[in-house]
This record gives sequence, structure tokens and C-alpha cells, in this order.
Amino acid sequence: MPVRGRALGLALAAPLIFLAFWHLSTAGRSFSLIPPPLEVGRQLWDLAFGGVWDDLYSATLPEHALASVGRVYGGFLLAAALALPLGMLIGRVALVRSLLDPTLQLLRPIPVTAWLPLAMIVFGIGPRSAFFLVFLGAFYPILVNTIFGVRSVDGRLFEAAAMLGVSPSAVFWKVVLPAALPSIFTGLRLGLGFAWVVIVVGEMTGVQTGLGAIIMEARQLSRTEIVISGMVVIGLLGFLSDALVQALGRRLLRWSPQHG
Amino acid sequence: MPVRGRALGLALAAPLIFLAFWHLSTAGRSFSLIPPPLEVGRQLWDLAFGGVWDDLYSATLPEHALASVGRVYGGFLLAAALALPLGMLIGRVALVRSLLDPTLQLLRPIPVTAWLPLAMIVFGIGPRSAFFLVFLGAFYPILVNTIFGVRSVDGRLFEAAAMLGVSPSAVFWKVVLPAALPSIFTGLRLGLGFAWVVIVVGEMTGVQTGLGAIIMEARQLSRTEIVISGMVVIGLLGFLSDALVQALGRRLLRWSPQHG
Amino acid sequence: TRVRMGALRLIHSITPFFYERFMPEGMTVEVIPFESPTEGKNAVVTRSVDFGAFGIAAGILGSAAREPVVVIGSCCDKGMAVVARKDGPINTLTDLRGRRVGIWPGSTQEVFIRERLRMEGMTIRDIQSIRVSFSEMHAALARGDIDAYVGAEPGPGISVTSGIGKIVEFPYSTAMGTLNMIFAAHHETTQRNPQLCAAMMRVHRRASEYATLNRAAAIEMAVQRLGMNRAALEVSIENVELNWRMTPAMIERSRTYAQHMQELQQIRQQPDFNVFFNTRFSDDEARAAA
Amino acid sequence: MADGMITSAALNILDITGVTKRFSFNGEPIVALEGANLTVRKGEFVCLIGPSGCGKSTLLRMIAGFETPSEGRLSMWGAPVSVPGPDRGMVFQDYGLFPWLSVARNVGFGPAARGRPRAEVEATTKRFVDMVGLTRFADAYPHQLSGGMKQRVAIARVLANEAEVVLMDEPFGALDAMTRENLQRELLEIWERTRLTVLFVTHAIEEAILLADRIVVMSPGPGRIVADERVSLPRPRDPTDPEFNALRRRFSALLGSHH
Amino acid sequence: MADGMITSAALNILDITGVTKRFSFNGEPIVALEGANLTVRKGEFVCLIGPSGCGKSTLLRMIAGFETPSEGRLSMWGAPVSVPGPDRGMVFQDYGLFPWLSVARNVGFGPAARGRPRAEVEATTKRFVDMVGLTRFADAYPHQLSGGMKQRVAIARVLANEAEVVLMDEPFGALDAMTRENLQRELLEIWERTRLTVLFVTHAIEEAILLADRIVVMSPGPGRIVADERVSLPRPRDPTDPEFNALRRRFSALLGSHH
Ligand SMILES: Nc1ncnc2c1ncn2[C@@H]1O[C@H](COP(=O)(O)OP(=O)(O)OP(=O)(O)O)[C@@H](O)[C@H]1O
Ligand SMILES: Nc1ncnc2c1ncn2[C@@H]1O[C@H](COP(=O)(O)OP(=O)(O)OP(=O)(O)O)[C@@H](O)[C@H]1O
Ligand SMILES: [Mg+2]
Ligand SMILES: [Mg+2]
Repeated sequence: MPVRGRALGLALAAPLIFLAFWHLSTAGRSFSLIPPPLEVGRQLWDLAFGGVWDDLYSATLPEHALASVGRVYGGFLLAAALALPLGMLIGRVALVRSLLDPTLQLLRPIPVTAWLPLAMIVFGIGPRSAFFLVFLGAFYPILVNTIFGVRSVDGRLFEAAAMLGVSPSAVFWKVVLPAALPSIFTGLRLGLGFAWVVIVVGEMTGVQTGLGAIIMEARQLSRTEIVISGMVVIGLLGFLSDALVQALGRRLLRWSPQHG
Repeated sequence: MPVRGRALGLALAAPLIFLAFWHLSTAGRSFSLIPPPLEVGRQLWDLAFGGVWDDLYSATLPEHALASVGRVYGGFLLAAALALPLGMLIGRVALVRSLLDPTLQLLRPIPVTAWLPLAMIVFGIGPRSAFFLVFLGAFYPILVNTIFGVRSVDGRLFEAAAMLGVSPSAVFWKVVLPAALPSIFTGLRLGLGFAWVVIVVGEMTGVQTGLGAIIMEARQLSRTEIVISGMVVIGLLGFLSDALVQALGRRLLRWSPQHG
Repeated sequence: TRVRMGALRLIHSITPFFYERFMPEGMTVEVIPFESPTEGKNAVVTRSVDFGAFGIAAGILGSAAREPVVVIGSCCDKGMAVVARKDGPINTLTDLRGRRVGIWPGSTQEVFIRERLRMEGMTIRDIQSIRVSFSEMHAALARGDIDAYVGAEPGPGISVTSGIGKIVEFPYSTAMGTLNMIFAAHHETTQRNPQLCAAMMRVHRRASEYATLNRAAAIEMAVQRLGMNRAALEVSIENVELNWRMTPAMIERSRTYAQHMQELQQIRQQPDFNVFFNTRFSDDEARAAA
Repeated sequence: MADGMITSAALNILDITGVTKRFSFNGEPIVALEGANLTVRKGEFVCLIGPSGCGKSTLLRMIAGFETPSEGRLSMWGAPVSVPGPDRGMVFQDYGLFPWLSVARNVGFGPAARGRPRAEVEATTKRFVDMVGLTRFADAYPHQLSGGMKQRVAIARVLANEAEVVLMDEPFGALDAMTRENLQRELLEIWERTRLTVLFVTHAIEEAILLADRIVVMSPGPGRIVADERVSLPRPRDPTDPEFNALRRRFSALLGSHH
Repeated sequence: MADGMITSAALNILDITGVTKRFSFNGEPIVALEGANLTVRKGEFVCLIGPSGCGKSTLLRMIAGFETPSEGRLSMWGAPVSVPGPDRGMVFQDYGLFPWLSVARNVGFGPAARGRPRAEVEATTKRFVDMVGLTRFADAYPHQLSGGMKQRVAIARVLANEAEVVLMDEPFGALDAMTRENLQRELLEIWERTRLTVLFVTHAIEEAILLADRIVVMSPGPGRIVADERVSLPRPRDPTDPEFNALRRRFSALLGSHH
């Protein structure tokens, strides 16, 4: 217990010093680019529950958070729905691999953010572009890790399955898929993390709701306390959604020394 | 050779079909949101060497590419210069770890893109914000992998070094650093990849030169062929810079079965 | 039916926010504010919205690139200004030489400033143009990131009332006059759904006339819907002339404008004006209103 | 088929006639095994010994159906062997367990994959998990087991699948001395109880003498069978016994003379 | 210091007196080793045998300086042992090579780390790389070597560092039978040439009899030394020899009686 208490104390020291510094260098000044921490806290409360400022933004946080979460998970699930089967095909079928892999590798170095302008031209300005960008951002990590997982199944396991009487058509379900699962999960986790990076950019233009949208809007209105509140909420949601995937992974991959 | 020819043929099939489809669905139409591929090609040439349109953008590609490369490597090197020693301290010194690790983990889920608005408020509109974002984007992958590498050095190697007469003060240079190098390299590679993702966003506002800047400007001017040209160039530069780090890694990590 | 209307976060783009009161039976409207004129235009050509109000420049840029954007009405004139720091040395356009000037590429203002610079014997290369969006121009000036900007209202209003900026000039002395924003639709909408275009033209006229007559209401709307500063709007609104009709003068100025753009190499060819201008709805409405 | 073949096949569970296997390595052909002849009776425990590279694994892998011979014929109960099948179970040196399945599910994998009814699969699983002494570890995953325990699972998996012939390629080569001795004893017990046919590859002479009814000696370059002798010491055999050591010297000589 | 101590220390390179080691495991104390007494003369080859968990590794690790005794005294040439040092070299079962250094640099690591002149380091390196027969692999990295070759590097590394006492904790436990036999032979050759002092842990009786001058038998629960016998068979020893097998039976009995 005393050891734990000490660890907690040390862990809290840095944030507290930081908060104190932030407070002292912003509160009560005549000019300050950044609002003091207490004001951010009040704003966060107002965003979440209202009752402080009662302006355009009061109590709108659930709506914006829901919109972002919806897009992140929508784009992510679509990416998974496409990247998983495609990755398995590329990994297992030589013809598909020869056909598609070079093209996909060629497109991969183009950062997802560079697609933003083109996405807005093709998909229009608004949630559809954001959705597409999230999709694209999550797509490659999932695809690459799925291909890797499927391709690096230990050859010994195919022999073991064959000598135990598994028919060639059942090998995919009985061997390839379970063996590739840890790698696939790594891909899903990376993809979801990337989805949160991208959603902020995707919501920057032409979208009315969403955390990225209020951050950008607040910036233009010089409501910096809303900008910081939005960052905190996105950080929190990103953290929770990663914890969710990790918990799921731990359950499904109990057998894997790296995950279980 | 015939096998190689076939592979090449298959590899080219998808891009060619795509180009043909792109051409047929855009060239000669009275309305089109996307310019035909040939026009993009001509534009790319003009951007690089001039002589086609001779407008504001002709032959400006080297300048823009240089500006982006400068920011990417600048931010990346700064991130490495900070994240490497910090990661080693956190990995090796329990006190530093208890003090800083919780805070850094707390800030980590905030996507780098969400820092954009705050960066512009703190650093002003312009290259300094872009630089900061690239720094931040590269910082975490390098830090996390450095900590991981330093912490997961096989305990046996410390025993081996001790029994061979390495003094405790030399252990860091003789054992920790070389053992952590593969993980550190993974971090550097991820960080550099991320730097390219972030530079596009960072150059979107208030920056005059840079590939992200011309992409955004071209979009505002509805010069979609420049937008696509910019994407291609960023993809290429990202690819080259990754190849560079990988080659470096292969040289330095010849001894590692994963890299050599 | 639900009509989606794109507007800009500017005071001279306030008309669409009044559409709601004038919508015919069975029709509702959703107004979506955009950050830049090109985004408004892109929203129209990608059918993210049914109609849009944005600067003439974005329309010409799109049309010259064979995008299916069609002007069916006017939206406003004026609404722009060259602003510099009050404590700075910039008093006339020629003082901009070598200075950092916030300009948004693809905006109507960009062509005005380029033409004004040409008239003063300078080019865009004589200044340092910095890409800053309209809503950030004031903040950038206040921070000192830029020395001046070519803005759209209420930016200049904010700069003036906050004591940070001063007006260098209103750039209306060119052959393009006070030309600014248009009312536009997708080409297919004008062909396939002329009734909708006619109906919205009527809504647009009535909203425009209402807002012109009720300045207080316009200001109140900008405060409520766009979160703008009331004191600044009182100044800004003097520099705004809402309208709706494609007058022959407006079309003439637009052609001049397009010519300037080509001379400035912003476009490589003139738009096909037979497609780009569709005066039918504006003319019909003018006849009906008369 | 000729009458004679069926008769001879009926006596022998495995018939290997004139089998040669060539690989190509960097374009160069390598003869891994040349003209191998071998017959195995049902219930025999045959050990294959020989130095590294003499083709022991290659022969076993051809019987398992993982490789096809370049020349010659392999048959089981007179029917030619072509693809892997559950009648020939293989125990690999590196275990080859499915890491995502518990011990019990690994053991029941074969019957379940071949669509046996659930209750039967469970009964079989339990029987063989108990037989190899892993009852307490039925729900553990492979990564939680020691090497010896993993090898027990691999053996149970093959037995549960009703393999008639068990092919073991240096199954205890990676285990420490003590675990190895325990597993050798257990394997003999199981074999005596079930009367399986076992083909066991090793390059430890002591192990071969300890286990085998018959020892087949191979030599490399190219791989050939150079001796095939019966071991008639009574079981359990004692490695400190003079007769045992006489055999040890004999097989050392047999191996040495072909080096 | 007392006069008597210096005298006894001068005779023995290692002196272990009443050494007890307790660990705590989940809060419960575990006695890994209790009251161990052992002296080793310079140049002796001592094998420690005993079942798993009897404290063999613990004793070796205390001599190496990786652990400190809970009670008792360990000294080398009369001076108490406290931290690891180059005079006591350890050969680990899992090799413990530095993966980022070539074979030659691994071998030369100790002298280089202790600041020896470059030319001397190179000469020493060459000598010991040659001694263990890895001249052709001097520039290879550990991941390119087989287990037996890695263990050769580990031995050369300790020799090159001028260790007086070589501590080996089941060094050949993970190797296959043939590689193991080769390394046993080579180790004896090197030892005979250099007259090092070797403490060798194994739990294979055969290995102990093959190598040792003296065999120390330990038993677990808690770990104790239960026998300490001299082996006077002439070298090279033959495992098929009746006298060898008599010793084998004797040590089996010694081990068995304390199970
Ligand atoms: N897939 C393959 N491709 C090329 N050569 C092979 C292949 N498999 C085996 N060989 C070669 O065939 C020969 C016999 O190999 P095999 O593995 O059967 O020997 P072994 O007796 O099992 O040796 P060990 O005791 O080392 O396991 C060797 O020369 C080997 O290099
Ligand atoms: N670091 C430790 N913490 C707790 N218990 C330990 C530790 N190291 C060893 N032990 C315990 O001390 C006892 C002796 O262990 P030790 O490793 O010395 O045995 P050993 O004779 O080397 O066994 P083996 O033949 O399996 O290597 C065992 O009960 C072991 O569990
Ligand atoms: Mg083999
Ligand atoms: Mg041990």
C-alpha cells in the first residue's frame, strides 16, 4: 500500500505541476491565448450538461460525441468488412495477390490526409467525406496485418491438419483464420486508433456535428476553452475505444502468449 | 523469366484497367469533377519542369517538395532528439518512469490532428504550427517503441555483461542501447510515416510553400489536377523516405533476424 | 421536400438563413454554413447541397474546369475590404509591398486585390500572400501572423471595432465594381427540376428583400446562427448590399471578372457562359415581382 | 492388381519398394533417398537411425503423404499412399500443436474435424488426455505447457485420431534428458497396451535400442538403408546392462563404417 | 583475518561454507539451498547432479555473484564473493550471446570491455575462436548459428576473458544428442589443455560420469548436498564399459534414495 501510494503521488505530480503552471500563467492576465484550466473545466461541464453559459454549445456534447463515434465506428467497420476478406484473399490466393498487391502497395504511401481534398471533390463536402477518410485510414492497417497474419501461418500446422483428416476446403476455417487472428487483431487496433486521428480532419469541413466540427468551429470563434474541451473528450473516447478492442482481444486471444 | 513476365503483367493489369476506366469516364465529357489522367500527367510535368502552362505553379514542385521534406525531417529529428533520451530514461530509471509515464500515457490518446487548432493558437498560423504537429506526430511512436525496447532487454544479457566485467556505468552503452535498437528503429520508421500523414494537415493553413499547401490551394482554385499531382508526389516522397530508413535499418541491424 | 442550401459564414451570406420563413407549403430548408467559397461550390457540384451562395470566383473556377455549376441568381455585392493593423505603417495599397497579406485563394476578393495591385503597378509577387481563411483573418492579424488581409465581412468589422485594424480601402474601383456572391445550382437541377429552381428563386428574392429592409433582424440572425459579434456587425453591415437578380450589369461585370481571371492565369479557358449563366429563373421572378 | 501383391500387402501394414526421392536445391538435384526397400508388420516398433542428412525425415514424410516419391512405390495395406490421412499420424519434433486450442481440443481435433458425434469426441478426448497424464491440464493452452507436456499432447492427438501407424520424427530430440526418459517409458507403455505400429526416427543409438523391435540403419550421400536388425532384449531394457552395451557398440560400428 | 583461513583459502580456489539461500515466492519463503559446504581445488572438474529444484542453479548463481546467500560464506582464493566478475565465467544453457555482435566480437567482448589494447583483444579473439573450431564463422551473427555453435561461442567467450573458474549450468541441455556428444568431447580437450576449474551442472548421470573428476549429488526439499564422490576412471571414458555402467547404477541409487 505505501508503495502504491508513492507511485500514485509521483504519477500525479507531473499533471499537478503542469496544471499549476497553466493556471498561474493564464489566470488573471490581461492577455492570454490560452484560457485558465478552471475555465476549461467549467466549459467542459457546460458542454456536457449545460447550465453554465446556456449558449449555442451548452449540453451539445452528447450529440457531437455520438456523431463522431458513429462515423468512427461506421468507417472502421466498413474498412474491416472490406479489408478482412480482401486481405485473406491476397494472403491465400496467389492470383489475387499478383493482381492486387502491387497496386495496393503503390497507393499505400499516400497519406490518408492527402486524400482529403480529393475525397471532398468525389464524395462531396460533409459527413460522407469524413466517413470515407475514416474508412481509408482504418483500411490499410487492417489489410496489411491481415495479409501478414494469413501469410505467416506456420507450415507445420497445415501438415498437422492434413494428417488429422482436415479436408483442404476446411483448412481455411480450421487453421488459417485462427492462426491469423492475433495479427488481425493488431490490425484492427491500429486501424481504430487511426480512425480517431482521421475523424478530426474529416470533420473539419462542411460537417455540422461531431467533435472535430466543434473544435474547428470553436477555433474560428476564438473559444479556445471549447477547443481544449473537445481535445480532452476525443482523447477520452479514443482511449475507451482502444481499451474496448484490447479487452475483446484479450478474451478472444487468451491462447496467445502475447495477448492472453 | 516467363514467370516474372506473367507476374509483371498481372501487377500492371489493375492499374491499367483503373487508368482506362478513369480516362473513359472523364475525357471528352462536357462535365467532370475529376480531370482525365493525361491532364494530370501534363500538370505533373508542368509542376516539375514547367513549359506547359507557365502559370503560378509551373516548375514550383522542387520548392514545395523541399519545404515539406524540410519540415518533415526537421520535426522528425526534433522528435527523435527528444523522444529517444526521454524514452531511455523512462525505460531505465524507475523514478522518471513513475513521474512521467502516467502523464504521457494520458496525453497519448489525443490524436495529433486534434492538436491542430491549439497549435495554431499557440504557435500562430504558419510553418511553426506545421513543424510542431509533425514533431508531435513523430514523438509518440518513437517514445513508445524506445521505452518498449529499453524495457524488454533480456535479463540474461545483463548477467552476461556483468560476468564479463562490464562496469554498471557501461551497461547502458554496451547492452541496453544495442539491444533496444531494433525496437527503436521500428519507432523511427513509424514516426517518419506519421510525420508525412501530419505534414499535409499542418500545411493546410497559413503556409505558403509545401506540398500540403499547394494541394489545399489548388483545391480552393478547383485545380483538381494539381491536387492529384500533389498526392502522387507526397506518396512518392513518403515511399522514398521509408525506403531510406529501412535501408539504414537493414545496415545497422544486420544482426537481427527480423531486419537483416 | 427538404432543400439543402449551402451558405458561407459571412454576414453578406445571411440571406439563406431567412429562407425558412418564406418556404412554400410542404417544403423545408436546411442551411449548411461553409468555411470557404470553393467548399460551397464543391458542395453544389457534388450534390452535397441543392443550392449554394458563394463568391463568383469559385463559380468561374469550377465552370472553367468543366464542373457542372450554374449561376441562377445573384446574392450580394460589396462585403469586402483590405484591412491592416491600426498601429502599422500600411495606409494605402502600395504600402502592401513586401508585407504578409492574408488572402484566401479561390475567393472573389483574390481577383479584386490582384487587379487593384495591377492598377497600382504591382503584382501578387510583390507581396507575401498567406493562405488564411476568412474567419481566421482577424485572429491572425491580431496575433501578428500577418500585416494585412483582404477579407470578407464581418472580419473587417471585427478588426475595426476591436481597435486592432483599420480599413486600407474597399477595392471597388476596378471594372468589376462591387460584384461578389452568386446564387447557384447543379446543372442537372436546372434541367431536371426547373420548378424547384423557380420556387427557390422566389424564396431567395423574398428573403433577400426582407433582410435588406430589416438590418436589425439580419444582425440578430448572424449573432444567433453564426455566433458573430454584434458590435462588429453594426459596422460590417454598412459594407453589404444584398440582392438577388442577375442584372445585365452583373453579367457584364462577371464576364469582365472571368477575363481578369484568365489574364491572371487563374483559369485556362473562359467558362461556357451559355451554360454557366442561366438567367431564366431570375428573369421569371423579376417579371412576377414586377 | 497382381495376385502376389495383394498377398504380400495383406501381411505388411507398410510396403516400401525401390523408393527414391530427389530434391532440387539451388537448381542442383539432391538425392535425399535412393532405392529404399522396407516392409513393416502391424504392431512393430521400428526405429530409423542414421547421421544427419541421410533421409530419415524424408522417408517418414513420404509415408505421411507430405512428399511424393520421385521413383518407387509406397503402400499401406496394399493401397498406394498419396495424400496425408488420419490412418498415418505424425508426431513432430516441434509438436505442431494448434496454439489456439486447449489441450483437450487439440486432442479431440481429429475426430471433431472428421465430423464424429459430439459425445464420442468428448469421450475419446477424455480417454487419451487421461492416458498421457494431462487430466489436470485439459483446459490449458499449449503456450502454458512445458516441452514434454506438449509432446504428450501431440501423441494423444494422434492416438485419439485412431491412427494405425504412428510416425515420430525425433519426437524427443528437443527435450531435456529427464523428460525424455519419462516419455520414452510412457511411449512404450502405451505401445504395449494399444499395439500400434510405430516408426520412430532418432539419431541417438541408446534411444533406438531402448525402444525398438527392429532398428533400420541408414547412411547418407545419397541416403540408403544399410542395415535392418531385430532387437530381442526383453523389456524393460537397462542401459547399464552389458548386453545392451554390446548392442550399442554394434550399432555404433554399423553407423561408423558408413561415415 | 585469522591465519587459519588464509591457509585453507590458499589451497582451494572456491570455499563454500554453510551457505543457505531462501527465496520468497508469493509471500511464502522457499528454502532453495540449505547449509551447503563445498570446496573446489584449482583445476578440478566438478559436476553437480540432482533432480529439478534441488538448488543446483541457485548454488552456481551465488558463486557467479548473481545472487547473494541468505546465510553462510562464499569465497574465491579466500576473498569473499559479492558481485559478478570476470574471474568467474558463466556458460548459460540459453547461451546469453549478444545478438548484435559477430562471433568474433562476442568472444572478444570481455577483453574489449575491460579496456585491453586492440591488438591483444584481436589476438585473444582469434585464438579462442580457432580453439572452438569456428574460424569460418568468425563474422557470422548468433542468429545464423546452430545451438551447438552458439554454445561453442559462449565457451570461447568465457575462456577469452581469462576466467579461472568456469560455471556451466546445463550448458548442453538444449542440444541434440550428437551435438552434445561432440561438445562434451571438445570441452574435455579444452579443459585438459588449459587446466581450468570447471563447475558443471547437469541432471544427466551419464554426462556427469563422462566428464567429472568429482560428482556432487544434491537432493531437493530443501536443497542439500547428499554425496560428493571422486570418479577415477581413465579418460576417454566409454559409456558402454562395464565399470562406467557400474558407476551409473551407483549414482542412480544415490539420486533415487533421496527422492
Ligand atoms: N525440401 C527440401 N528441399 C531440398 N532438399 C531437401 C529438402 N528436404 C530435405 N532435403 C535434403 O535431403 C537430404 C535428406 O534430408 P532429411 O531431412 O531427410 O535428413 P534427416 O536424416 O532427417 O536429417 P536430420 O537428422 O538432420 O533430421 C538432405 O541433404 C537435405 O538437405
Ligand atoms: N528467483 C527465485 N524466486 C523464487 N524462487 C526461486 C527463485 N529461483 C529459484 N527458486 C526456487 O528455488 C528452488 C531451487 O531452484 P533451482 O533453479 O536452483 O533448482 P535447479 O536444481 O537448478 O533445478 P533445475 O534442474 O530444474 O534447473 C526451486 O524450488 C525454485 O522454485
Ligand atoms: Mg530429420
Ligand atoms: Mg537449474
